[in-house]
Order: sequence, then C-alpha cells, then structure tokens
Amino acid sequence: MTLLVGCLVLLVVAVVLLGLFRDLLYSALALAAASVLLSVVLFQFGANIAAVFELSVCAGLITVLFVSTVSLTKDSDQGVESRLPARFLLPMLVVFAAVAYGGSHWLASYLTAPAPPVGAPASFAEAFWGQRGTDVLGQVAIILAGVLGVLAVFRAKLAGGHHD
Amino acid sequence: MDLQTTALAIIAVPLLGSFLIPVVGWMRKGKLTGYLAVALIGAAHLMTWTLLGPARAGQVTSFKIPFYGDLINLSLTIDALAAFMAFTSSLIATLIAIYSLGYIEHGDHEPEYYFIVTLFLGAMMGLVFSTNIIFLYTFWEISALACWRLIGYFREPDYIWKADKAFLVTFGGAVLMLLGFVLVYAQYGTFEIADLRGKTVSAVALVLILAGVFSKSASVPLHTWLPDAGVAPSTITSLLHAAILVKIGLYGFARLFCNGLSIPPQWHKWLLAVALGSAFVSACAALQETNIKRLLAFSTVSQIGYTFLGLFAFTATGYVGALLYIMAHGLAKGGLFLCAGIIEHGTHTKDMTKMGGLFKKMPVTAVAYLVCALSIAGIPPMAGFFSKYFVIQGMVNGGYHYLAVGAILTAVLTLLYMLRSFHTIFLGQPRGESHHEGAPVMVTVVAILAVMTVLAGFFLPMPFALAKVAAAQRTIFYTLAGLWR
Amino acid sequence: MTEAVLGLFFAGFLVFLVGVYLLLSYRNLLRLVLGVEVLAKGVTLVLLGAGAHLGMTTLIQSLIVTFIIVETILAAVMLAIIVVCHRTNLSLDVRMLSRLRG
Amino acid sequence: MEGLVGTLFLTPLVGALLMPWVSKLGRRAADAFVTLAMVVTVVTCLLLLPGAASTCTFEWLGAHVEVDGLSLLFLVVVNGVGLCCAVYSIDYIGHYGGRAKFFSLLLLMVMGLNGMVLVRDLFSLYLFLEVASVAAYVLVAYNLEFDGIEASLKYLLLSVVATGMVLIGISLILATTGTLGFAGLRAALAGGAASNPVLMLAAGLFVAGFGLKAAVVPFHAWLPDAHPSAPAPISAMLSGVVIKVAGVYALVRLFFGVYAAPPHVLRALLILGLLSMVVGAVVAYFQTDFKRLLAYSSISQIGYILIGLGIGNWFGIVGALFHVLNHAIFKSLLFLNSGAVQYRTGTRDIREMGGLENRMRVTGVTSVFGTLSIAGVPPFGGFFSKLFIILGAVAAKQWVVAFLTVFFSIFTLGYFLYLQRRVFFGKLNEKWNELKEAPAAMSVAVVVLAATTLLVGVFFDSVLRGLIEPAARVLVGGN
Amino acid sequence: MTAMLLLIVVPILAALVTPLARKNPRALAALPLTVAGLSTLGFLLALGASPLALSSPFAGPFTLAFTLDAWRLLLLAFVCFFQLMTGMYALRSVAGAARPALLVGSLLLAFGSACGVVLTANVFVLLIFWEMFLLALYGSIASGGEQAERVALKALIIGGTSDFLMVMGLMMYLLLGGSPLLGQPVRIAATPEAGLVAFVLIFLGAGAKAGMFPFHTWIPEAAEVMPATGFAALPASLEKILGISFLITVTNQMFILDRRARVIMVIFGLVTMFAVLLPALVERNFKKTLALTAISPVGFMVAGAATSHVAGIAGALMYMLTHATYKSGMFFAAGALEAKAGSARLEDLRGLGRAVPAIGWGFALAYLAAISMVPTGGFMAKELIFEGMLHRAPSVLALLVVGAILNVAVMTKLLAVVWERRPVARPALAGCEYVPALLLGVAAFFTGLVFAAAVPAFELKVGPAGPGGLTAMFNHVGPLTYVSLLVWILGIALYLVARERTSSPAEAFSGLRTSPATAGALRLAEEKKLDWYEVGVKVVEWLTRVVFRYFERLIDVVADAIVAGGKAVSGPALSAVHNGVYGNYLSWVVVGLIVVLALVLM
Repeated sequence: MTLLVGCLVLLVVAVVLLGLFRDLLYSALALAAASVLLSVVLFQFGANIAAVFELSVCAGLITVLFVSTVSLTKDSDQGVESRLPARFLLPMLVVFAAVAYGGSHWLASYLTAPAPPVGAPASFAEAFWGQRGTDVLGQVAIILAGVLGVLAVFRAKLAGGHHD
Repeated sequence: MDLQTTALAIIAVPLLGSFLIPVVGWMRKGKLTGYLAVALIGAAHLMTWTLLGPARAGQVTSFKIPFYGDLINLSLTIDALAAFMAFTSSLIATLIAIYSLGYIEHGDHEPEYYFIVTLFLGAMMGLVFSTNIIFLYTFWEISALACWRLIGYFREPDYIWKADKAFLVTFGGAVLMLLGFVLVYAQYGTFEIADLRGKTVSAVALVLILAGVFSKSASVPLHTWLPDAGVAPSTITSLLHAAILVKIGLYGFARLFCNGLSIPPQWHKWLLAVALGSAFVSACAALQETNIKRLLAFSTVSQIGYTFLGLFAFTATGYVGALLYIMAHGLAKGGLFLCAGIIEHGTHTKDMTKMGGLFKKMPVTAVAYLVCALSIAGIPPMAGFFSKYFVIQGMVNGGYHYLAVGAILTAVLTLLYMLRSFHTIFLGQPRGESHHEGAPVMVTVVAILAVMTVLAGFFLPMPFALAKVAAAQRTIFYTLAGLWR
Repeated sequence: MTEAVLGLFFAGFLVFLVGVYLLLSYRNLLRLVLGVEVLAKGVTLVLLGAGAHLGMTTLIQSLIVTFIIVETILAAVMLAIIVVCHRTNLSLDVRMLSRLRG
Repeated sequence: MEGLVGTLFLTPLVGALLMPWVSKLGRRAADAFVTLAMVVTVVTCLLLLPGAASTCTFEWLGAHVEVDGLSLLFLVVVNGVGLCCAVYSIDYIGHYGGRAKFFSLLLLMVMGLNGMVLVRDLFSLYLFLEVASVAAYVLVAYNLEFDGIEASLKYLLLSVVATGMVLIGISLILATTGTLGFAGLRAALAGGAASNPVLMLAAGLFVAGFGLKAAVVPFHAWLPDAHPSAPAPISAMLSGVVIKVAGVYALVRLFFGVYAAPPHVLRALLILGLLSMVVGAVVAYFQTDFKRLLAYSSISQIGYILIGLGIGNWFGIVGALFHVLNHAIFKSLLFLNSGAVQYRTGTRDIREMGGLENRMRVTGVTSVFGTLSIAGVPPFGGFFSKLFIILGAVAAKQWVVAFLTVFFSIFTLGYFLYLQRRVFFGKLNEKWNELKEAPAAMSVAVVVLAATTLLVGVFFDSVLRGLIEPAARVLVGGN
Repeated sequence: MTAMLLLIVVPILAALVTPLARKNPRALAALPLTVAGLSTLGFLLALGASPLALSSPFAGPFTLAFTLDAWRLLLLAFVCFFQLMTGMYALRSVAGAARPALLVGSLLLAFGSACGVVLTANVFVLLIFWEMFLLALYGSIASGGEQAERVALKALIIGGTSDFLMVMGLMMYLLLGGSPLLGQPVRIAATPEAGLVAFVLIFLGAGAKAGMFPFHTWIPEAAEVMPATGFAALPASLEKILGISFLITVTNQMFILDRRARVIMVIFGLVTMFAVLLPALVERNFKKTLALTAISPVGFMVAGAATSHVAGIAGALMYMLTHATYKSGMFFAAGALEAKAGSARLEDLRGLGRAVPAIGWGFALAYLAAISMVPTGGFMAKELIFEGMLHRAPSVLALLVVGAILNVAVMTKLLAVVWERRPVARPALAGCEYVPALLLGVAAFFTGLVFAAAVPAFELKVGPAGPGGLTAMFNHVGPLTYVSLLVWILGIALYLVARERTSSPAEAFSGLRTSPATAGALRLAEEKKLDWYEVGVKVVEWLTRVVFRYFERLIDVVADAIVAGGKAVSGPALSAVHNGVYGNYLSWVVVGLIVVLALVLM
C-alpha cells in the first residue's frame, strides 16, 4: 500500500516536473520516469504483461522516438515556449487535486458493490486471444496504419503542379 | 385508357420524357430538342382533353398508390378543378413551347432550356393531380428549382442573383408551408387531402401554409422576386406568369382550403384584405414602372391578388371567378409576355420610354397586345371581364361590399396602366432605330393567344360549366339565394 | 471501493487534468506530444482503477496493452508529422500554426 | 451469411496489407486492386441487405463481430462512399504521389470504420475508432503542404483529448457494470442508467468525446481545418462517413442501443444539435474557400442529425438515420465536385471561379444535385430526411426546434446558391476558357453519387423500409 | 328572330373583317353603307316579327336574352336611320380620316353593339355590348390620328371607370334581389343604404355613357380631334340614346326612387347643364361648340328622368331622340363645312351655309328642333319635362328655364354664323356629304309627328300616363306654353344683345372672356383644372408613386437591410473566433465538456 501511494505520488511529481522543466530533454526524461512508475503500479496490481509493455514501449520506445525527433528538429524554435504554463501549473495543481479528489470520492460513493465478473478469463492469454480477438485484429490494423502513415508522411513528395 | 392511366400518363410523359431531352441534345445539336419538348408538352395537353368530359359530368376519380406506410401515398384525384387546371396550364404551355422554337437562339444551353421547361410542366401536371400533401409539395418544389434554372438562363451575374432570389423566396415560403403541413399532420394524422376535408386548420398552420402560397404566387410582400424574374427569357416569364408558376399557389390554396381543410370564417375578411392590398400595391407599382416586363410582372401580382380575392371570398361565385381568372389571366398574360418578347427582339430594349409608334411595324403584335391588355383590364367581351366580374360578384355575395369597392378601384388602376403601356409602346411618335415584326411562328402564337382570349369570352359557358362543377365539389358547398339566376 | 483503487482513480484524474492543462498552455508541438503522453498515463491509471475495482486484472491488462500500442502509434505518427512540419519550414509553435482560420 | 460478415471485416485489412506488393505490379494494378477490394465490400453489403432485420454474427480467432440493421445502414454508407472515393482517387491522387500508401490508408480507414460498426464491445469500438483516426490523420496531411500538416496536427491533438474522455467513460462504465459487451451492458443498464450518476457522467464524457469526433459545436473546431485540407476523396470520406461513424454511430449505438435513451442525454444532444446547425450554417455563409464552406455545412448537417436523435421519437430517429445516409451521399458528392474544380483550376477560392459549369458540365450538374439535396428540395433524398426530422420535432411538440430546423434549411439553400452562383452558374470567367472536364474516373464517381442522391429521394420508401427502418428498429425496438 | 340578331351580328362581323379591306380604299368607304343597308333590311324584317323574346343561358347572370317590342323598334328605327346617314356620309369622308380602316371598323362595331344594347333584355348582356361600344368609341377617336390618341385613352378610361362603377352597382342590385332580366321587372327600393348606393353607382354608369358630369370632359376634346363621321355617330347620337334610355330603364324598371335619389339625380342634371353653358357661349370652334351643347341637354334629360313623373320621363326620352337627330345632323353639316373650309373655327365658317344651301337649310331645320320650336319633337319634349318638373319642384323648373334660354342663345349664334351674309365662293360638295345633314335636319323637324304617332311605344316604356295619355300632356295650351315662348324670345334676344357689341356673330359673347365675373372660371376650365379626369390622373400618379416608393420598393430595401445587418453582426464575430489557435479550440472542448456534464447530470 505504501509502495503504491509512493509510486502514485512520485508519478504525479514526475508529471508536474515534466511541466516545469525548461529543457525538453529533461521533460522527456520526466515522462520516462512517469512511465516507469506507472509500470510499477501495474505490477502491483498484477498486470505484469501490461507493466512490461509500459516499461519497454512507453518508457523506452517513445522516449527514443521523442529524443530523435528533438534532435531532428533541433535547429527549430526551441525557445518559443513561454514560462506561463509552468508559472500557473502549481497553483492549478491544487485545483486539479481538489477536483480529482472530489471526483474520485464521489465515484467511490457510487462504486460500492462491484458486479461479480461473469466468465472472467483465467489468464492473460485467454483474455487476449480468446475474448478480445477483435482487439488483436484492431491492433494489427492500427500498427499497419501507423507504419504506412509514417511511411506516407516521409515519402518523396512529387514535384510539380497539380495536373497529371 | 381509363382515367387513372391517363392521369398518370399526363404526369409521366413530360416529367420522365424530359430526361430524354438532354440525352438527345447531347447526341446531336439542332432544333430536335425543341421539337421533342413541344411533342411531349403537346402530348400531355392532348391527353387532358379526355379528362374534360368526365370532369364536366361531375365525376371524381380518386386512387391511391401506396408508397410509404399510411404517411405518403401517391394519391391522385381527377376532378373538375384538376381537369380545369391541367387543361389550362398545358394549353398555354404548349403554345409557349411552340413560340420558343422561334425565340430561343440556338446556343449551348438549348437542351437544358427545353429539358427544364418540359420538367416544369411535368411538375405542374403532377401537382395538379396530387392529393397527398407530400407529393403536392414535391412537385411544388420541382417547379421552384426548374424556375431557378430558367430565370438564370442568360447567365449574367445579376440575373443569376435574381434567379437565386426567386428560388430562395419560393423555397423559403415552401418550407414554412411544409412546417404548416406537418402541424396539420400532427393534429389530424394524415397527409391525404381527402381525409382532411372539412377539418379546421389551426391559426399557426394557416399562416405558415399561406407563407408558401403567397411566396409562390407572388403576393405582397413576398412578391418582389417576380418582377426581378423578368430577366429571364420572355418565354420563361410567360411560362412563370401565365401557365405554371404563380398559378401553383392559387391552385394549392384552392386544393388545400377549398377542397380540403377549412378556414374559420372570422379570418376570411383578413385574408381578403391582404389579397386586396396585394392587388392594389402592385397595381400602383405597375403604374410607376417603365420596364415593360416589370410592368407586366407587377400586373401579374395584381391579378393574382384578384384571383385570391375570388378564392378568399369562399363563395361559389368567387370560386368560379377565380378559376375563370386563372384561365383568362393565363391566356392574356401569356400573350402579353410573348408580345413583350417580340418587342424585345425587335427593339433590343425593355424600356418603354424608348419605344413608341411600333404599331406600324408590328401590327399583329400590337393588336394582340391590346386585346390581351383589355382582357386583363376586364373589358368585355374578352374573357378577363367575366372572370373579374365573377370574382367581385363573389365578394359581394360574401358580404364584403367595401372590399369589393376597393377591388373595383384597383380595376380602374389596371385599366389605366394597361392602356397607358399600350399607348407608350405602340402609339405616338416612333423612338429609337428601326424595328421589325417577330418571326412568323412567334407572331402566330401571339395571335392565337389573342384570339383565344376573345373566344374564351364568347365560349365562356364551357369553362364556366366546368368551374361550376368544381365549385360544387368544394368542401363547403353552399349557395346564396338567387346566385345562379 | 478499496483505498488502493481510490488512489488510482485520484491519481488518474489528476494526471489527466494536468495533461489537459499542459495541452492547453504549451506552445511547442514537441511538448504537446508530452502532454498527450501525460494524458495517456492518466487514462491508463483510470483504466487500471476500473479493473482493480472489479478484480479483473487479466481483462484490464489486455485493454491496457492495446491502449499502450495505440498510444505509441499515435505518438509515432504525431512525431513523424512534426518532423515533416519542421521540414516544410513551418514553425513548431502551435500558435503560429493558425493559418487556417475564419 | 457469416462468411459475408467476415469478408466485410477482413477484406479492407487484407487489401491494405497486400497493397504495397500489388502496387509493385504497376499503377493500374493498384487501381484495380483497390477498386476490387471496395467492390467486394460493397457487394457484400448488398448481399447482406435482404437480412437487414435480423442479426448475423461472425467469430474467428476470438474475434466477434455482428451485423444488425443499424450496422448495415452504416456499412452501406461507409463502403458505398468508400468505393466512390476509391474510384475517384484513381485519377485524382496522381499528383500527390504515394499511390499505394494512399490506397492502403484509405482501405485501413474503411477497415476501421467497418470495425467500429461491426464490433459489439465498447473498447473495441474505441480501438477501431483509433484505427480509422490514425489513417485519417495521415491522410489529412497527405499533401504535405502547410494546411494539411497544420490541420492534421490540430485534428490529432483535439482527438486525443476526445478519446481520453471516451476511455475514462469506458472505465467508469466498466467499473460500474463489470462488462464491456453491448449485450451485457444493455442488460446491466436496463432501467437504472438514468438514475446512476456514474453512468450519466460516463454518458456526458461520451457525448463530449464522440461529439468531438462528430464535430458538434463547440467541439467542432478541427473540422473546418481538416476537411478542406485533405485530398478531395478524403474530404469526402471524412465529411461523408468518418464523422458519422466515429461520432454519430457511436452516440446512437451507446445512447439508444445501450443506454435506452436517457432524457437528459437526449436533451443535451438536442441542444448541441441546434447549436451546430446554427453556427455551422452562419459561418458557412462567410467562407470564400469552396471546401471550407462545405466543411462548415457538414457541421450544420450534423446538427440536423443530432436534432433528430435528440428528439428521440420514431420520426426523429428515422429522420436522423436517413439524414446520415443522405448527408453521406450528397456531402461526398459535393466534396468530390470541389476536388474536381480544384484539380482543374488549382484553387479553392470561390472568388476566382465563375461559370465553370460551361466547361465542366458533369461537375456543374452533379453539384446542383448535391446542392438541392442538402437544402432539402424534393424529390432529392435530403428532403425526406429533413421532413422526418421536422415531423419528429412537431410530434414531440418542440415548436422552436421545428421552426429553427425549417428556417435553417432556407439558410442552407442560401449559402449553397451563393456557391452555385459564384462557382458554377453564371458567366464563364475568362481565366478558365481552356478548362476541361475532370478525368473520367472522377466523373464516374460523382455521377454515381448524384444519381444515388436522386434515386434515394425518388425511391425513399424502399430505402426507408429496406435500410433505415431496420436500423431504427434496432434502436427503439419495434415501430 | 334571326333578323333581330342580324342587326347585331352583321356589323360586328363586318368590323372584324375590316382590316382585310384596309388596302382597298373604295371597298372600305363602301362598307358602312352596305352594312347599313343590310341592317335596315334586318330592321324591316324585324318590324314584321315584332314582338318577340329570345333567351338562352350563357354563364351565371349573363343569360343571352333579347326582346323586341314597340319601344325597341322605335329606337332601332332611329339607330338604323343614323346608320344609313353615317354610311352615306362615310362614302366620301372616310378617305379623309387619318386611319380610315380603324374608323370604319369602329363605326361598324358601334352600330352592331348599339343594336345589341337596344335589343337585349338582360342588364349584364347590355353591359357587354356597352363595353364593346366603348371600344368602338376608343377606336373611332383614335382614328383621328396621333393627336387623337390621348383623347381616345381618356375616353376609354373614363368610360371604363364609370362602367366598373356600374358593374359594382349591378352586383349589389343582384344581391338585393334584383333580376338581371329587364322583362320581369323586380324593382328595388333605393331607400335602404345599399339600395341607394347601388342605384347611384348604376346611375353614374348610365349617365356617364350619355356624357353626364363629371364624365363629360372628353367629349369637347374628342370633337376637335376625331373625324366628324365618328363624332356624329357616336358621342352625338348613339351614346345619348343608349345612355338615357338605359337611365330610364334604371329609374323606371329597376329601382323605385325616393326623394334622396331624385335629389342626387337633379343635382347631377343641373350641374351637367350649367357646367358647359359658359364655355359653349364663348367657344370659337364650331365642332367644339356643338360638342359642348351636346352635354347640357343631357342635364336636361337627367332632370326630366329625375322627376319620376310620366311626363318628365317621356319628355326626357323624346328629348333624347330629338337631340340625337338634330345634333348628328349638325355634326354632319359641320364636318362637311370643315372639310371644305379646312378649319372648324367659327371665323372661317361664316356664311358657308348660304353658299351650300342644302347644308344651310338642314342646319336651320335642326336649329328649330334644337330650340324646341313647334312642331318639332323638341317642343313636345321640353313641354313634358317642364310639366314633370312642375309636379316635383317648381324651383328647379326655373333653373331649367334659365338653362334653356342660354342654350337657345348659343344655338342662335351658330345659326347666325352659318347664315351670315358674306360673299363666299361656292365649294364643290358631293351629294353624299350634304344629303345626310339635310335629311337629318328634315327628320329633326318632323320628329314631333313621329312622336305623336309613336306615343304607344313611349307609354310602353314609361308606363300609363293617366287619362288622355301622353298626348294630352303636350297637346294643349297652358302656362307652360308661355314659358316656352318666353324661352325662345329671351334666348334670341340674349344673342341679339350680345351680337350688338361685336363685329361678327362668331364673336358674340366673347366679352365674357374678359368680364371679371366669368373670366376666372373660364381660365380654370381652359387649363383643365376643373377636369375631373386630369385631376384624377394627377392624384393617382401621386398616390401610386407614394405607394411604390415608400411601400413596394421599401420591402426589398428592408429585407436587404435585415440580411446585411444579420451578416454584419453574426458572421464576422463567429468567423473571428475560429482563429486557428489550438489552445483556443481545446478550451472550447473543456467548456463544452463542462456544459455537457451539467446538462446530463442536472
């Protein structure tokens, strides 16, 4: 329980720091840290595979992608960011915390009796392949879309006018 | 052919046949499209002859082709009113189509012109026989979109705007009317006019429906699109004013409120006042106008007001007068606009102050114009007199003496502007360059219309008998003592 | 509802709100990508909260995995577009990307 | 039947997978392949039509999809318009390059949309929404010009917030009911949805989330940027189909199929619908960009659909669903027209055009069909859907709604006449003397759509009985 | 029966084919006389068939009913006689008209429709013929050429307006229970308001046809510009006959007059009588003077009809026939003289009657009828009217006498001009030019005999006249005989007094132009300030301009303003907020979410 609370607090802190850092790379690292913390949380709830995904894909892959993009666009306007958001983030955080606190407690007051899960899958494999096969196809599709999308975006642009 | 098949054929021949015209026009250029249009419209007209006999005998044929649930059926009714309107409109439209052969220059848009003219007539025929409100509305709108394309025929930017204005106003009125129909549906649960017979219409629905009727039939204050629509080719203005478009509102009112729903009597006098105001205001405008086509358009607005007076009186005489008015005005105004077309062709202007002394150059046109103008003004023995007489008699019979006096005064204004226009155009000193009479086919058509205007007066008993049958078929059929002595 | 679940919901909502705040206030497109990621973290927490509340960790696990893939694809596509945006000599300032208006 | 459903579900996916290889065989092969794939799906839809009233399922590898009347309506819309857009693209996409990728993405978008209407699980719905969306983001930016990129980024950045909200909503529902399948949810929610604040909170999040996808005011701001910037066939897909399926279908399926039409939600839909209708129409009046005008008009028309749904009675729902079909047809048609104009003139600025009908007869005439249908002029399809919406409003005694609906159809006609006046009708602008009609494939697509919009109106009874009523019956359970 | 209809149909058909003959002047000139011959034949046939009635339904109240009785035969006799005279005169004069074919067509149409008016037994059918007659009038005026067109329009508008009023009156008459058929008189009391209004409207219409004030103003103008043939046939004779006989029908067969109705009629009659006498005295144009003197007798007749007394009514009818005869004779004379002199000014016509004795004598005989000398019909007519008025209102009688005296003075002046002793070259005139004038003069002189013979016909029209019948009323010497004598003496004396002061008879009474008492009124009349038509047209112009500019055109202006205003207010603001800034849009989403949540959860 303490670990959970600690992780969650740190996660929030990481996210806030992400907002406060001036340097993009620090922010990216803060995000990675948040992902790591999230994967710990996932672990604690027994979502092992999800935790691994979170760790490898989010904390790893996205950070890499992000950093490479940062380097690809380095000559660009890094300094455009005003300090305005950071200045108001902390005061706003209080408001957000209040809203989230109120919201979660309000929620808690209604979510008293969890419905007994009917036909709950025994294992992840069964859940993933047996019950959520549709999602598997969807994932294939979305990955294909992502790949083709990135390829399409980076394709060689045709020179010339609009006539064939 | 039985009556059902005939009625369906009258609708289908021009409506579906019109789609052949662009195909023909696409395959080969030339006058063929025009001949095809004349053939289609003429065929529809010839078929209407077979309806006259049964209609005059008082026979009412109704049938229903179920379409969607009990909501929307293709219900057709062939009664005296429908036969009268179908016959009159298609007759005038046929003549106008023939005239077009000489009038429309052979250009890019010729197939489109004939296509839409034929479609237009098809819509009118459909409207005339439909007794399901939704179908009535559908044909109503087809006519609006046809008129949109036709008014903008010359493609000048300003003209297009005027075409758009016409479409917007008539469409706007029509959708309000649609809302009115829906309110009626909500109240009585049917779109069948036959099932609505005698049911009282609510105030809101009435106002909404009248918005559609008035905008279509160009009544003040929703009329300003009609004079503006004068930028169309003269055949089209003629078609709009004489044969089809503005008659739709009148017919719609007659169908909906004289043969269907009923309007509480305490509103009759307000309706009459509105119609009279419309007739008067537009007569004033006509007196001030110097553009020949705008003048004639204002005159149409005024005459439409008159026809409404006949309908709004809700007396048998008024109803007969209104129907005769539709016929008489159609013939005469058709003739006038076609005359205007010849004049415009000959003088290349629409400004009457630049005309004058044309009698010598175009005598046939001049005489035809005078005859038609006198008919509009209500001088016997032209048909226009009788229609005007019965309308006013209808008002008097209904007990609206003061309004009848107003109608008489408006008739005086009509006489004034009609004759004045004749004098300005045809008499006096010639102004402007040399002019010439129109093409033979055009002059012939104009002469035919003028002769028919006179003959309609001499042979009045025929349309009169039909109109009387129609009056007897109304929802509220009552006669005042001594009406038909 | 257990307190752990409550905590998950609380943290999830909070992170989500912070994410929205970041999206609202930041200008740099790259930072907006981070904002999107923060949003996703919040959503993951809430999803997990729901699963934990029900005790359906296996089901929720598969949902979260799917979500992570979606999130990644989105980030990749977005980053790719940002690169092209940069190549097209467009500003990376989202406020400058306001030529489409009216 | 099951096989048919599977075909529908998998054909675009397989097509997209194979496309890169097929395109190696040459341009024509890619064209033929994409057409073939879309024809297969369309034919499948048509084969399914007779069984519209029944439900038909398909299971494969744990994947579970279902077709009922509602799904079928949207399937017809998606695949029909998809086919037209694919055919249109054959000639259109030439100047963009990347033909195979474009077709693949198009097929994936169709796949995502088909998936959305076929699945029976809330989370899967979300997933396929993302599939379609990812394809859409890329396709919007497909020209790689500033407008595409800018629009795509904004579209994406707003969409993620929407999907975030949707996911939170899903979590709440899941936490409350313990299930995500529609059937289970329906059973769990039966009777108690309106009284459970958590479920209503979720409903609010869905309204906002899917509302953003449907471009409902005030969540609409991405649409006028994204739709004009995309290549014309994609604009047509986005306006004609994507906002319907991603937004309207999801809302309909949730609030009528699962939630059993809670009155508060319907009220919210009605208000948002009115707002959309008004704002979309008013702003459209001020556009000088051909496609942007069409985009705003889409917002307005979505407003009509939401009004029909918000009214919530039989007429309203039938009208709304019918309007989905009609809007898909005529708005795709108009976007494809705009594409043809842009293809030939290279501009979207209305002020530079004029009298194009004289040179592009097919485009001009078909655009008239679209104009008339969108304004609700009978006998075009748009009239009947609006009629039913008005009937619904009057039946529900929503006088103001009925009046506004009627009034704004005048408005709609007004700005479309303005468009016609400035672009097609009228004297030819000297500049375009040498203009030619758009290439054959593009013309074929628009002619098919124009004919459809007329035929749907003329045979509205068959369409209603065969397609719309089964769909509506799924939602309200009987007439 | 067919003969009766021939009278109507033949001239009308002939009128329709006239345009075909316009290329052949001889055929054109011969057409009126040919048709007149046919009509006369028809009349003679009808004479044998009398009396008969014919009726066939047409439409609504427009039943085609025709009747032939003694009274109608009498009228027809006059009409046919006029037609013959006109036809004869036309042989020569048609060629001189600016638009000969139009003139011939109009004349034929006029006679055909006049026979229709006489023969029909249905008020509504009468109205139709009446309007056809109006068209003929329009055409015959317009045949005078370009300067006549304006007057033609004026005549048509005035005629049309008055007819519209009459139509209105007839409708009310029908509604009150009146029958359109004259054969079965259902008389409506003019007492209730509606009845009175109906009566006044019909009365105005009938009076307008005859040229009653205020519908008379086109007549003098027409006299100047239209061919004399046309004027002699239409305004001078046929119009009066049709108008007054219908007026009598109205007062006798359709309505029962009360005091108010009679007062209205008398007022109109007196105003008509005096309105034109002053201009007539000073007028310098021969034809115009004749035209003006054709108006004041109408007043006399109306006054006679207003008495509702058998004598007055019969007098009016007799006066009507006499007047038509002598006035058309005078006009033919004037036309012939004008054709020779090349001018219609009194100055230029002096002594021409002496040079052409046939015309001079014809004019002199007509003059006798005009001043109601014994034994002309005019004498009987005036006597009867005085008689009738004596029964009703002796004070009005005094006014009538004054009018009669002035009338005599004017006529005497004209006679003096025609017969002035002055050396004039004898112009060559064809027989057909002077014979009609002479014959009509003779006929006018013998009208008295005709009337005496035709008393039963009059009695058929006016009803039984008590013991002794009508004959007894004028066939005696009484106080009124002395009044007549007085009228002659004073009238001629008045002229002689005026003649004394001037150099020529043409200049007699011209002193009135400068006399302070009358100059103002004459100037106003000259400037058409008193012309109801001209003033009315100006008022209508003004009214319509106001309505057009400030109501009709305003509709568009207001509509455009509303659209423009709506555009200015709504569009730019809504466009401006779509400023392309992402944060902005996202904030809408957040706000929207809050609103939606509020809507859903509340």
